[in-house]
Amino acid sequence: MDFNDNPQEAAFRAEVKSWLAKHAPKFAQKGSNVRREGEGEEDVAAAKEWQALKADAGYAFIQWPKEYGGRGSAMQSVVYAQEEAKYSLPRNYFIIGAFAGPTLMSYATDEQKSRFIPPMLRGEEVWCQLFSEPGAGSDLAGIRTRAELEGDTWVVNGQKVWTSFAYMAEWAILVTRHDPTLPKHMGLTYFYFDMRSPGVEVTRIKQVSGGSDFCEVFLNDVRIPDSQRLGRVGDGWSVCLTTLMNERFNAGDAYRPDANELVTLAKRLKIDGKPAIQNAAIRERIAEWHIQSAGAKFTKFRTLTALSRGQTPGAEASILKLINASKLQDVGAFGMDLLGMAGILTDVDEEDAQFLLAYMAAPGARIAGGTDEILRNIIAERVLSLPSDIRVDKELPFNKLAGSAK
Amino acid sequence: MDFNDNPQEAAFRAEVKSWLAKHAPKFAQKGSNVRREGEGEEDVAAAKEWQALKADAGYAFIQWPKEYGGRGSAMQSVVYAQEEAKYSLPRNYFIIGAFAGPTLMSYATDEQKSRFIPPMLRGEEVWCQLFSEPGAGSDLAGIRTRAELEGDTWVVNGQKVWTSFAYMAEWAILVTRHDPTLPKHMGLTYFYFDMRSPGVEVTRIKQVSGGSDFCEVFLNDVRIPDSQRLGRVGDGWSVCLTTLMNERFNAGDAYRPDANELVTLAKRLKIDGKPAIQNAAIRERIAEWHIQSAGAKFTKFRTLTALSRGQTPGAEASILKLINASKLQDVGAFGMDLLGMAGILTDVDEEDAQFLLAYMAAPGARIAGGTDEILRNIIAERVLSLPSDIRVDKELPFNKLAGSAK
Amino acid sequence: MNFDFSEEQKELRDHARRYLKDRCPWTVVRGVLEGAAPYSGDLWAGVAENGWTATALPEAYGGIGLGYVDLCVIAEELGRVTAPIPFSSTVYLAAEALLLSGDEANQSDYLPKIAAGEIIGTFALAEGAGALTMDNIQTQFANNRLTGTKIAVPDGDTATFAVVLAQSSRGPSWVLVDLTKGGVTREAVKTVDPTRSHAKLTFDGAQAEPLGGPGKGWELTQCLFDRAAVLFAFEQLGGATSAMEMARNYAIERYAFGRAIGSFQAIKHRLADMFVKNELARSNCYFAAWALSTNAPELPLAAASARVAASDAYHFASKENIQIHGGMGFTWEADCQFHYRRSRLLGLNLGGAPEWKDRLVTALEKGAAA
Amino acid sequence: MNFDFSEEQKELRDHARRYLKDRCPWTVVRGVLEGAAPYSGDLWAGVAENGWTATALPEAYGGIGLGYVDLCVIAEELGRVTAPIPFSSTVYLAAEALLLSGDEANQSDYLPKIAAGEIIGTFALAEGAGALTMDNIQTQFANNRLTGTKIAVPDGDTATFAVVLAQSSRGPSWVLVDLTKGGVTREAVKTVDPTRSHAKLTFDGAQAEPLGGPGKGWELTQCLFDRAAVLFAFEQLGGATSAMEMARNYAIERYAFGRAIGSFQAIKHRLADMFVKNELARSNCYFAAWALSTNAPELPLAAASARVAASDAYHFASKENIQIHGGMGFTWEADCQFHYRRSRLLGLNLGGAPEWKDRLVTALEKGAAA
Repeated sequence: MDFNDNPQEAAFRAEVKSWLAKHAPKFAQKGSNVRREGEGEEDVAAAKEWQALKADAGYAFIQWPKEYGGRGSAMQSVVYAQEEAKYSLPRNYFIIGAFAGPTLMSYATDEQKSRFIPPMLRGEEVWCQLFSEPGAGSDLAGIRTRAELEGDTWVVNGQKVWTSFAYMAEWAILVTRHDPTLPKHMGLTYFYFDMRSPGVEVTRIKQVSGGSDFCEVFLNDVRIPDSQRLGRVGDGWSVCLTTLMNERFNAGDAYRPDANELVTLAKRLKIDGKPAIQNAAIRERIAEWHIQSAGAKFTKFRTLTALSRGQTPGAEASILKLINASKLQDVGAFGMDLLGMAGILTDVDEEDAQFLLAYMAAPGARIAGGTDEILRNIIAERVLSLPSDIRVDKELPFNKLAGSAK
Repeated sequence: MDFNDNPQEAAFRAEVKSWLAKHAPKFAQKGSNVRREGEGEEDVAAAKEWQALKADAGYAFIQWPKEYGGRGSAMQSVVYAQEEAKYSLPRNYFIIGAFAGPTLMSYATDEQKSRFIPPMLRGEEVWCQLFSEPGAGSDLAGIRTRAELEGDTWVVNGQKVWTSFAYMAEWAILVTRHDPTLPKHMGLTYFYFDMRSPGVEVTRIKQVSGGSDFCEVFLNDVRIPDSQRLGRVGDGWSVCLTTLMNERFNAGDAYRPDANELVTLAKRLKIDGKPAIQNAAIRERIAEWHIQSAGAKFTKFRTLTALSRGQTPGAEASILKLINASKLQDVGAFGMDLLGMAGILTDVDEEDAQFLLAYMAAPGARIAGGTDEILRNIIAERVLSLPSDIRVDKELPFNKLAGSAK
Repeated sequence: MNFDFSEEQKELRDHARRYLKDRCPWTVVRGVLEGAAPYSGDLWAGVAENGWTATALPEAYGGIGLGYVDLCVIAEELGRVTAPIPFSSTVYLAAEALLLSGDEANQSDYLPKIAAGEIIGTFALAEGAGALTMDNIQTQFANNRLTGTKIAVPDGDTATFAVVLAQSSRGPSWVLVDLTKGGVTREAVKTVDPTRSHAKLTFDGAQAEPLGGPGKGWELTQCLFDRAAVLFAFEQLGGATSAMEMARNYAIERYAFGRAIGSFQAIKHRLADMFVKNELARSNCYFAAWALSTNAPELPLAAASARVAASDAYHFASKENIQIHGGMGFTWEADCQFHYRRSRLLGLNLGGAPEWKDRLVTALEKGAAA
Repeated sequence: MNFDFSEEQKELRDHARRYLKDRCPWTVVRGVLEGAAPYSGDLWAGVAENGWTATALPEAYGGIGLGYVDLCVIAEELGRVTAPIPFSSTVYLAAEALLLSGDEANQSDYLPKIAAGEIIGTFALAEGAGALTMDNIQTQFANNRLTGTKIAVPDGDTATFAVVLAQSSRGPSWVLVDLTKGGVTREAVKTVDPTRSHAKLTFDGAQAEPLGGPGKGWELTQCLFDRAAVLFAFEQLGGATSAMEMARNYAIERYAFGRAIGSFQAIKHRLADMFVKNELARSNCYFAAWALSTNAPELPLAAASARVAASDAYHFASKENIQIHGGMGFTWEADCQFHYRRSRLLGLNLGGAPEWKDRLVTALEKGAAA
């Protein structure tokens, strides 16, 4: 039991380190625990340049198969990510491409693949994912966006939501309902299409935290050629699962502030004239959050060990997100409590403000990418093989389901 | 807003106080927070004598209608209980009678009522309640004890469990399944019968806490005349609900140890040479449990106010039991933690031992009389009017239900 | 047993609820969140017109002769709608400070104007991160001049006067400052809840006068906070109840997997837990209202218990309300944010939960010793 | 990255699991619960025969040359079945104390017998309620005589020898006592978990010899507890995993309302929470195993983290296991009680959670300062 790379990993890490040392500093920005607002056009331009450089060196989407420009290695992808994380590089606008790519690889024609995969890899075209809807979040199969076939063209109407980077994306993957009289999971059909098509309208969604990373996308009589359908008519659900399978791969990093930031704060503050770090109540909380943080960190190491041994990781990503999001909320609120009446202030040093910012960001973290409740279901059903919830929506025609008319 | 009796309550309280002052001391025992074991025959004899005395004075089952020897007043019943609780009196073996009585009042013949109600009131006959089964606890309607009609006699076979006082009861109320081919709630029929009948076998159940207040009751070809049926054949479920409605009336008293006992302990123990009560972590826990205890106490006062104003209380009893049982477990474990390595010891002064005893008793408290999970369902459905769980067991014949064959 | 509001108080509550439903829908709160005004002038005027600012004030000073339990009733209703007005600073803090001070001249000057809703007052305590102690007060009072900085002062930007805790040669003392006069700089500051305005106050030899006796400032502040904690707790209770109702209503309306999400135990049991916390908080609040209205010796314990219970209940309800609403609940357009912001603000305005848990146990120790 | 047991260690684990499934079913544990024997003699003999008591001991003293990670593997398996044997007192405490002491004469005397499973040893610390401190040790050592009382000593009734922390003229010191000789009174005591025996030891001028240097007893005890905490944590982890599996299996088998109770979110989400706690504990334990086996400077932090995480996970799993079993789980006949009892025992044997959380943060402060 140790923390060392195996020889192949060590060699790859050395290669990556030296490549990054040469190329990354030019792109690295001043780092910050906290991202307060959106990003500008310079950031996008820099990100595209960086992605192209990575693609040329074979570091863009390392987990992709070699024939598409990757290296076919989950473990190498992790090693690269660990090393890249040591630099504060421009934001990754190409993350959706990383999931959409494998879907195209499985379902698109050779011609389509050679048209779209290379610019996806190089960041020349940004993709977005039109899945969730106002009425279908956790229950993705409940989407209502209609696709109706007219000749060899589908006419699409509906509203999508929680779409990252839609405001800048050139292309999109999309799931629609082609037949509401079929049972829920059987009436879905999947496409890719050009976001610059007539009838596409994008609005950024402002969140309580002040951020607006997500968009709403309205589709009004958007016309999509049948040749851009991925999978058969009615197979949309299983194509979705292909995309989501690739998404789950991303195990969340620990959020900050965490136990360590509370130690720093408690050393600085005083309670009744003594350093707050001597206060037993504060110490207990720090201890409780530390075992979560350390547990999460070493759980990741266990996952990496499994990857390194060629095994498939389990539900670790669900565990980590579940605990990290709630911890962020709790640590944020607790840090504010320690600051006392000053805890309400926004425009103060980042050392103090980080707790309020965490408190305001955390509700989103508990929801986006799988709510706490969905994650517990995943853990219970996939790891512990407990029975699924009673399903009342599997067999009825979609348009006869309770709530589906809303 | 005050804590005063209204004039009628004050008058009744004075009357009760003076009656108790005259009669109770003779029956009062040395009190103890903790009941470690079962009770002997002297206790039973004293309890019967005390119950008869109360019945003569109109204090036995005050909430019963006047015509049956009560006073028809929930509020007076509470006032009496408050005053009686100031004495440590022999155990109340007659509690089941208090629930069974109203069921007989609703469903029995006049002759049966005059035969059974008076001795029930006076504690001359002890009753027990044969409802739960090994396979049917929270889901009471899932019982399997069979009743089959032969001429005008029902032959009953099955196993009941969690029956208080069955080992000493003369009579029982009983719910059975007369037809397993009917849907679950429709195949039930309700009886009363003589526990001294042939084929009745009672075993006391030993619990993890060491107590054995509950019994298992095996029924082998027990013969019950059809005249002892309460309600129509197939109406057993609604007769059960009558009984349970009366049971819910009992709002649980706070369990001990609680926040106050922790204050006492923490004043006595030292941590790093200073009284443990100065330790902030201990103070936080005490504060958190105090708001629960105080909240529970004043919630009871609000319930009593509603009763006093002639209103029907809501789900308060469920709230109190839910928080008290978990608090008992948490306070027990925490007190043991404070005692440190000595916390494991059983045969020590009650001041120290009470935490271990609480820890060992608490799992039962979280289950008996409605599990935590059932109580949350009750609160959610009855108070907040949230939808019930999806039911898969309402319409199918009982013997076709998953799990019903086990 | 008579442990509930009276019929008259219930009528007052129903009236207040109807009034606020009409005059303080979420759009009014959102107007303050997104706009430049420090508070809703219309609502503040309406509240004064209703006499709510005069509820518990003595009739001699323009009060309307109701009691503190009635003020608790009002507080709960204001808390339900997260009313964006300087009510708590003016009524729970400034007016109560004047009453506690025993200073009849200042009472005669200020209380009638507060009763009439003509002025805003506040109380200034915090000077930096962490809890203030008797020994580390930096703001100095000498020769009727005040010098120093107070931060996160509620409505410090709009108040006419402030009661300020300052260090003096006689020890910690209260002083009264007219904030509209010279030597006072006020700077509005951003907080977790922009629907209630706060300011940093800098005093540079500002004219001030002693209030409540020299060297009495620390004990007076503890008394004031015990009293204010009860009224804050009722605002928190109202907020917690409203957040629970929002979540409950959404759980019934919103469908997923073909059923109302309120039929999933993960949701319904969390709502049950909210209800339990809210009911326990309510019961603690009622006891505190009784203690406040009767000046009972139990007030310190009752006030701390109400504050700890109500802070916890509101925090839980406001965060789980967003969670139950899902992604939509986290958007700027949704109204869930008002409770999420306000619960944190009220939970910190009088100092955080750790401080109040400590106060609670101090009171409990005294009780156990007695 | 290689943060897992090796193939050989996994084989050891599988072998130990099969062996204990066969030799330590619940009936064996129940035999000790209900019988007069202080431990299961058969199992203890079998464990020794397997060489488990020799796992981490040096080969020079009859050890079998495996390491501490292997001993952690064994500990987890013993914890799964709540093995009713004096393994932890003898192997994690007495043997480790001898190794830490550097006393070669006593090592040569005792370690080979421990390796062979011929004797039971223990460590005696507690003297009363609450945590012992350097200053309040009452047991006195002078002129090679020991006087005082130690309570709740694991296997104190059957051990051949004990390492005892006592006060001496040179400060707190370890001494080694032969418990079979004069001046020692042992009294078996009842505890929360009768499947592991404990005793009160009274020394009345008992012959004893210093161990590990005069005045070093306190620091040695801290080192010993860091090491033992890791091994205890693996027992707790094994217990937590087993309790979760019991609950999970019951939730699938047991039907109510026409469905497996494991299909209700109240149950399935609680099982998910158990799994999460157990996995976090497991990850902390692995780190601690690495730190123990490499004598890493991170050991104090890693050991405290593993202990706090595993104590919490086992407590949660053992109590919710009963809850998920319902009334049947609370009967004496059910096997749920073994984990409910053992989780509390292991959580207290080295001192309670508050002490260990404090140790954890002390280590964290040092790390943050470095």
